[in-house]
Amino acid sequence: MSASPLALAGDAPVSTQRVVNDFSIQVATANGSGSQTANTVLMRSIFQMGVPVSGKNLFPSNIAGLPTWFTIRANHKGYIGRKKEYDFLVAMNPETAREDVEKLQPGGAAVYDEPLGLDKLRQDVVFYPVPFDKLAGPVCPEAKLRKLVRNMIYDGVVAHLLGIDFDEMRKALVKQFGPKKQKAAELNWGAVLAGKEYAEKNLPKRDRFFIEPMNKTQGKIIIDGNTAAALGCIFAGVTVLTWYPITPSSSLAEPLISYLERLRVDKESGEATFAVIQAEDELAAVGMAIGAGWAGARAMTCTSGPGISLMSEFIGLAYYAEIPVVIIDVQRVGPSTGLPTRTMQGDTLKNAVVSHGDTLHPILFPCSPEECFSMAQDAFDLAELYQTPVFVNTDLDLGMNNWMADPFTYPEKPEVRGKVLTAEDLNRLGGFARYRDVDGDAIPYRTLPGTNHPAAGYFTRGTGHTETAAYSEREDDFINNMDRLARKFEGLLNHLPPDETSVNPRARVGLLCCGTSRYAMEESQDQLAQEKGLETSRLRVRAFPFGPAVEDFIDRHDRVYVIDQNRDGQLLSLLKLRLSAERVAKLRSVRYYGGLPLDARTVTEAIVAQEGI
Amino acid sequence: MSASPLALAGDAPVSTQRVVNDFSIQVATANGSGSQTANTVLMRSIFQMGVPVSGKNLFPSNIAGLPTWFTIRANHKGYIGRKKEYDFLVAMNPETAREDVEKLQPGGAAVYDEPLGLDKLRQDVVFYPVPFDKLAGPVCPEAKLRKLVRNMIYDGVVAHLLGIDFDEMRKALVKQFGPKKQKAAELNWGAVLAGKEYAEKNLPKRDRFFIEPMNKTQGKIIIDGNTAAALGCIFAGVTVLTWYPITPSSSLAEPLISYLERLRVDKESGEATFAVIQAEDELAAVGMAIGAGWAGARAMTCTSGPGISLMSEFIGLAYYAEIPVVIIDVQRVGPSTGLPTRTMQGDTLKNAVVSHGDTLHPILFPCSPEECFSMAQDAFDLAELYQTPVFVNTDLDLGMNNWMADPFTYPEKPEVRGKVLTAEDLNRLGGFARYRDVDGDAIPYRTLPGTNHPAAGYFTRGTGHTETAAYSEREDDFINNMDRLARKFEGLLNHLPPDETSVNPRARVGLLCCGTSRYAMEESQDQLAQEKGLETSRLRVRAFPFGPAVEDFIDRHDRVYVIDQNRDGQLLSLLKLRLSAERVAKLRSVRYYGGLPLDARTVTEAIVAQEGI
Amino acid sequence: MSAVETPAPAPKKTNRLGFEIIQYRGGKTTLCAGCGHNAITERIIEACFEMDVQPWQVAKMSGIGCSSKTPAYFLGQSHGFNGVHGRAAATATGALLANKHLKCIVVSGDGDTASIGLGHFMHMLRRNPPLIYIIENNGVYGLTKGQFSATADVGSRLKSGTLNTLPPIDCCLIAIEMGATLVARSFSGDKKQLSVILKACLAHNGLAVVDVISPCTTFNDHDGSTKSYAYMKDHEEPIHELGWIPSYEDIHVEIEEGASQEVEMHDGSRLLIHKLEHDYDPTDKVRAIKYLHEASQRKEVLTGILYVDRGKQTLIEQLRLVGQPLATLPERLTRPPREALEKIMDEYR
Amino acid sequence: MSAVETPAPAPKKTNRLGFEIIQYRGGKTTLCAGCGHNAITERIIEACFEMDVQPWQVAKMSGIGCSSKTPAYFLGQSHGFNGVHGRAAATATGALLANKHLKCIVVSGDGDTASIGLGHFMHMLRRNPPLIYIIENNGVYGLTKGQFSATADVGSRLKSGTLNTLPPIDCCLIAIEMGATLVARSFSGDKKQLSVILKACLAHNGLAVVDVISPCTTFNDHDGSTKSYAYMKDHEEPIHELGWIPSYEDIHVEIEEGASQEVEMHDGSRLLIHKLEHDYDPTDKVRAIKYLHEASQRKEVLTGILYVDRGKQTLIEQLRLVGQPLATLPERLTRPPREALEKIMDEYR
Ligand SMILES: Cc1ncc(C[n+]2csc(CCOP(=O)(O)OP(=O)(O)O)c2C)c(N)n1
Ligand SMILES: Cc1ncc(C[n+]2csc(CCOP(=O)(O)OP(=O)(O)O)c2C)c(N)n1
Ligand code: SF4
Ligand code: SF4
Ligand SMILES: [Mg+2]
Ligand SMILES: [Mg+2]
Repeated sequence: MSASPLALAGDAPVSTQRVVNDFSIQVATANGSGSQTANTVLMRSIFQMGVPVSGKNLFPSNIAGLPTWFTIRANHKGYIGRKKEYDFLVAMNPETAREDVEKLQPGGAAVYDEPLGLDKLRQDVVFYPVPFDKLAGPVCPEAKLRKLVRNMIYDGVVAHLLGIDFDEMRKALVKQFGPKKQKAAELNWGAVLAGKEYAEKNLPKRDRFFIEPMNKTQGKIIIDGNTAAALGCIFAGVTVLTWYPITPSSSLAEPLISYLERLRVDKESGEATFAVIQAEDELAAVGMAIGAGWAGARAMTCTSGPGISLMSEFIGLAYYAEIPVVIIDVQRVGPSTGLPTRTMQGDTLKNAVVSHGDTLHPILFPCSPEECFSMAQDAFDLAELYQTPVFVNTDLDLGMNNWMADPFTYPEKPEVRGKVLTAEDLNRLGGFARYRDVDGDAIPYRTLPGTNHPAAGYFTRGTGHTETAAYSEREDDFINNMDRLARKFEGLLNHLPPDETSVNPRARVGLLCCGTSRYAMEESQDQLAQEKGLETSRLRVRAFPFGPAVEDFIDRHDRVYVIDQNRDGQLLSLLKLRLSAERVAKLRSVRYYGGLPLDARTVTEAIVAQEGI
Repeated sequence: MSASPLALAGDAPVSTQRVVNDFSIQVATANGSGSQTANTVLMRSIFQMGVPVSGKNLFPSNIAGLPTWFTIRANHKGYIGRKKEYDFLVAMNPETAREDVEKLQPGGAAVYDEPLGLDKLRQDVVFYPVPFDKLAGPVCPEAKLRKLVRNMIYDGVVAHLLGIDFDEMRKALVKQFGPKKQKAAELNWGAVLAGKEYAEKNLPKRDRFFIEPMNKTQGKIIIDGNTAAALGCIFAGVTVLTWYPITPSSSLAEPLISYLERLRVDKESGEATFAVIQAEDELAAVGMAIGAGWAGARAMTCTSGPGISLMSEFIGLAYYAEIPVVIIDVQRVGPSTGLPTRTMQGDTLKNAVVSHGDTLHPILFPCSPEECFSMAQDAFDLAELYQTPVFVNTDLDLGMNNWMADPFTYPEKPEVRGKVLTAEDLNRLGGFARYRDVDGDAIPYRTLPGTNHPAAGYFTRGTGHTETAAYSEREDDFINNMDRLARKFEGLLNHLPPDETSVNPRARVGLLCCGTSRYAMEESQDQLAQEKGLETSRLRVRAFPFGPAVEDFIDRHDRVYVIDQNRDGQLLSLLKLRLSAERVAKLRSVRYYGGLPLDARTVTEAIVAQEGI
Repeated sequence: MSAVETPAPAPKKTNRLGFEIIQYRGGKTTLCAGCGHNAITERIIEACFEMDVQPWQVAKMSGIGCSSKTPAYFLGQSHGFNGVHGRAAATATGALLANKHLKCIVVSGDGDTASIGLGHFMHMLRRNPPLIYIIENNGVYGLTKGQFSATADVGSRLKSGTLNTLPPIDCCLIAIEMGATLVARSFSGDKKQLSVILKACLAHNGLAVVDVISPCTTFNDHDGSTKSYAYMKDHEEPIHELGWIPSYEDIHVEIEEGASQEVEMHDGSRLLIHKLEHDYDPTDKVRAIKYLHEASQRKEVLTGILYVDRGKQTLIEQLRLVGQPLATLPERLTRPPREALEKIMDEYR
Repeated sequence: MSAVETPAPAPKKTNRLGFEIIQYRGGKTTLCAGCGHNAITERIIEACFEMDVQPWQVAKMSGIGCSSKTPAYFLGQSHGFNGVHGRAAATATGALLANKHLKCIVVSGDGDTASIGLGHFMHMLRRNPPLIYIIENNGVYGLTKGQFSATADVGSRLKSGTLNTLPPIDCCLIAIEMGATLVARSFSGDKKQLSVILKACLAHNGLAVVDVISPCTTFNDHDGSTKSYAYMKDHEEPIHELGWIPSYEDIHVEIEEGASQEVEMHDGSRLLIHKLEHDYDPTDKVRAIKYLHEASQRKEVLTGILYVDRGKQTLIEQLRLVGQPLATLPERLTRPPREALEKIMDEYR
């Protein structure tokens, strides 16, 4: 193997220019080997140097032993979507090492576990062998921990090679372990230093990649979407959480429970202002949340696709009987069990219409931790305001990966508790009709069980009913009520978060997406402009039903590409159901459904092909 | 009250012309009063006189005591859809009598239970009081049975007044009771005669309505759609039925079980060629059917909306793991429990996409007993041919009401069992790949468990898999498989029953519907032509995905009215998902969702309003 | 004189809340004449009246079925929730979480509870939510026209002659095993026993399960049925006679040594038990289970209060909920302060 | 000499079908090292090999979970069906309906069976389908990272310290009560006992339920867990020692009066039982139930064959299915003749 990158050989000539703050690091390990900590520390170190960064964890659906990849993308422009290609590899997993090296970009670099002997595989790549086991021994006398500590060694090696600031890395590491585990932190720091030293002595820099300080991350936080949503629920004042474990939504419920215990238990009495039940299944989970919502709690459940399917019947009840409940769907790849540790927007259409008969449900589509935080709050407000199930469709990419974000802002508005009549109201009014449209907004008034007034009681049912909640099989009662429900749904448009639009007045082409497709969409806009001279506008819908911005956006463009992370174009389908045929005629479809976070190149290629440019 | 119809007084002048074989009889009783038999005999008598007839039973969701109506429509032109108006009333139920009389058409007639004293309610109607209790006493010494026999008395009265042939009525009655209950039949016949005699002596004919013999029903049968579907399953060679009771699908499962016991048990050994399990819920019902389909049975379940919701998760598994199963959805009014004894096409869109993630399911839409019979067979063939769940969307109107029909024709083609490899095939081939598209039709081959060959085994899963059914989380494996499933779905177009079209070359306007909307659609065409001079064509889709006839039909017309028996225009929605925007632009919506069978007038009025004519 | 004959209460027009019994009635029943469920409805009305239940504190919960319709026929002033088939355990638990002060009365059927709802029923039992769960058990699905449910006995027959070959689910047995803290069986035709049982349930703080054999006159009251009025007349075996002394009545009762027992309920009322089956002890779980098994092998339908456990924590206690209902907590208690968010943000910086 | 020591079978390379043990293996496990489930997989492989099971007649069914993955790791030549979470009872029953000759082996987890799948599990028990239902019981949801399942004992703790306050579901108790005809409990670490139990299951014609305590090394093998290797070492109480004589071996065994018992299985094999708990009788349902209750109060985990009933009709027998699998009946047996349709049509004319 040659000694200098200038001497790299290969099919394609490889640039030898310095690449600063614009490349991807891929760490290939095995599941359960504890590499998560090392990877987070590495990512955080770059982040703390002010360089925009994103991390994607690609893990298998088992607990230990199968291949796992973590990709860190550093990008000075702030692109934080997935990039298909990676430039810098850390190859720790014998099972995938060969393929991992093969996929490395020409001109890339690979740190690898020396015994794997990968350096003969390619000529156009820089190799850095590291004898991890040998280095781990002295650092970590306890054999049991060595497997974990080994990973910290590559942090030291990589940091040295890329020029990452070791002070920042130490800070990141200390933070990661937290104040209670400082002994473990020191052990691991020893491993980092061992890696650093080994690299200093044995691995002269031969690749092109550098991290240099910037100031683009100041004040920002790093957090995963599920934790962000959990915090949103906390600050929304959630009082009842009923859930059933399922990847990737368990990691929303679990931090939520921790924060509830931390923030919502009276220090002295030990009394809780919340109730959490791990239910026996998803039917019970949503059923309890609906029971709680009916009785006035800010109630929620969180789940993923299979759970939604099981909740279908109950969701229809909540729609028809008008009961508030928040359902956070952290989407994973379906159909069926599908790829439970991969990401997809596979329930976009599904959730909007879930349950038999005529049902329609609002959905919020967060794209970032900030929106996970704010939309969780919106969801509770909307559910109680509209007395209906509200979906928050997030996904595994957003929920389980770490994202840079602005610190969340404390809610300025009070909790919206909707049209609930108290005993005093009833005294004043004399009585009420549960399903009457008093205010012309199709939203009726309700009372909570336990309201201390003889006129408070009413009977909730999933069967046909009159305005006064009496049983009815009459044609007119049924139609009137269904019409009111339809009007109520349209009313949502007044309260849903507005779509995010960026219109380029010169653009004839628009891009439209929801949720996490945002990152690929925005980066693709730049690719289209730079590579093909195609100027584009963009719109990200933030809720269903769609606001007026969508129609306006379509009207301003000749063609609008609807980006879907699913096979059947589910966002496009929803648009078809709601928009005039004239507008639908302008829509084109870009779909990806391989289970990885969407990347810009995929979007760009699809648009280039359809534009014929 | 005046003695002659000519002397009727009222706001509107009432025609006194004889009305022959073109009116509706409404019988108002209470649920559980046993009026079903009397009504069926009345309907059958008219049918046996050669007059086209239809009967609609409007019953409450309880077991006994609530108002129930049975409407018999006699129509010489053969219209057998519901008519809103009725002309001849039999008022037996004190609870509704007043309203029943008020809704009677001007110039109509009412037979009523004398103590109700209804004759002062209207001037423009002929009243016939009958002292039912007094008449019932002598006919039926057993007090317990008197409530039931009472109803037979009105048959005698009505038959006399309308000129129904008493020989035919006797035949109908004997048939109704069957050979084993001839004693009961005689008792009831006594009641008919008592009614006849009373009418002869006390009720001079003063109304305008007459039944006269015709020959339009010769060779026809009268049967309900659920029994017809059950027979379809029998002659499709169903081997496994797993179900959970729910109105209105229980009355499909129950005759199916009777026929299985009658036709599919070996007389000598008592051995059965079928298995039936009444499951503990719908999840188990469909799960067992899927297990059975996987292991090679012709397996089915039947249910209604709430059951489909509960089956959602399992249906997604069957889609993705490619397992044949037939699901008959006898639709009732949703959302939620809705109006469980009313009819709706509320699952048209829902069933097509049910389950989380990207799933798509074929649906057959029968409109008549004949199609219930034939499409049940098609469903089993398609399920095994395409290795996928197949829905048959029938509805309560079709399933639970009695319909005239042509006798069913014996299946001419053998059962289609699909691509199943036997041990001999495997010997020849050496092996197989469960999910490989060998024939270019995207349909893979399967083996059944228990196949006596070492290469037969494979592993079925709801998780990502390769062509050889091995576990895979790979992006390419997942995409390739999903693409194949999408192609397989399109292939269905080659095997689905073709749509029924009737194109009027002069028509600019088309009408499009599915299932039981057919009857109202066809009658409305005549109304539009006769009353407004609007000529129309029609298309009835018989399956989803839609065949090429739909596009062709739309292309031939300026506007196409899509008729939906649901609030959200679910058939229209499905069309929007599948058709080009240009074609969608021509679609208009006609929707009814009051729970009664659709009537022509509703369709006509909606079209007239939209056409502005 | 038997110990269980409590002094006959003077016929009263109003209860201690000043309510007449009519205020405990509901809509007119739409069930069949003679349906056992109607009798149970009457007993619920009486028990609530006599126990001075505040109607506005009651939440009536049910699934789907003839039985599940009955909450519309009692306590018309209370909130009611007739949900989906088999899932009242979930909605009722949820309602209690939102408002722990609710007096939750669940009415369910045997199909609702023991067929489709069995899983939820059992998991509810484990949690011991403080509510009353009544199963109106007729061995069939009344509302769907009389198919066997999972409580139908082996060997019982439908009118059509169809034979049930599957062993029945005994909801009381399961309830005792899985953790309910008051378990009783009764018969809709046994006015006196059912009344006392319902009162005991109302006084109990914990999950009270009552399995009431309630004949379906339309579909399951014929020969060959083991849930008919006639069958129950022959096979009901009360394990004790029950009496009731309300908490506010200060009456001393002579307890006959051995055969009788006085149990103080959570609200201070006293349940008087005069044993008919001498070795039956409703506080001994394992023995109760054994006894029930043996009785069912003898084809006896044991009725009475089969099991009581007054010591176990309720779900509400396990969750350590604050005094005020979660539903109406003010925002200041549910939304942590600004500083809390800032502190958390710092942790993620 | 103890009666249960069967003559050590000569180490054999192939079984009576001529298969080597490798033909009973499956794919490489992807479970954690040390996971109890892997040991169970091994025992299944051995038992099938030694019992001369024809792999092509086997259907392996499962739900979702680490446990439910294991059918991919044994009997690679058999058909397998890894369905949805908690519903293997349904798919397995369905498969048997289609082909009654299948040897159906269900592998499920405690979450799969006792949490989400409890209703289906219990209703399957009532039906007695002839299949083997193995519960790989670790008290947690392994695959979703270690939350408590419904079999977790009161007082057990997660690694995080979280305490379980809900009473556990004892799948064996329920199985005995609801109608399973062979019910056993074992421990993944108890090679010998588990082997004999699995053989007995393979020889049994009816529903055999085996609850195997199977420690989750990653999430539930710490102090405070009651499903850890260490806890099981201390608390396992075998009720008997078991021996096995295959049907084709004609060996006479001395039975020690009172303490030992020989049970002939449906296939003619003989199960030798040497009682350790002297008053335990696995054919007496009520006593077995009582015994289990008492043992669990003593915090003992009873293992062994807890209950056998060789007399009860299986589901297949109840349904009186024809000899040939329904799946492959020729059309002439499934489609009634033309005349049948004509006759029916006449009835509707
Ligand atoms: C999901 C679902 N499946 C089926 C039904 C149909 N259904 C209505 S009531 C009922 C059974 C009721 O039986 P039970 O609970 O015993 O009540 P009963 O009528 O006997 O009092 C069924 C199956 C339904 N409403 N929902
Ligand atoms: C409907 C549904 N809900 C939740 C899940 C998530 N899930 C996967 S495995 C599992 C629990 C498995 O626990 P157990 O059956 O005890 O198996 P173990 O992993 O412990 O062997 C859960 C909840 C799912 N796959 N499907
Ligand atoms: S059908 Fe049976 S359960 Fe239903 S109301 Fe009538 S008698 Fe009661
Ligand atoms: S997580 Fe637990 S149950 Fe799952 S494979 Fe690992 S040790 Fe076994
Ligand atoms: Mg019942
Ligand atoms: Mg487990």
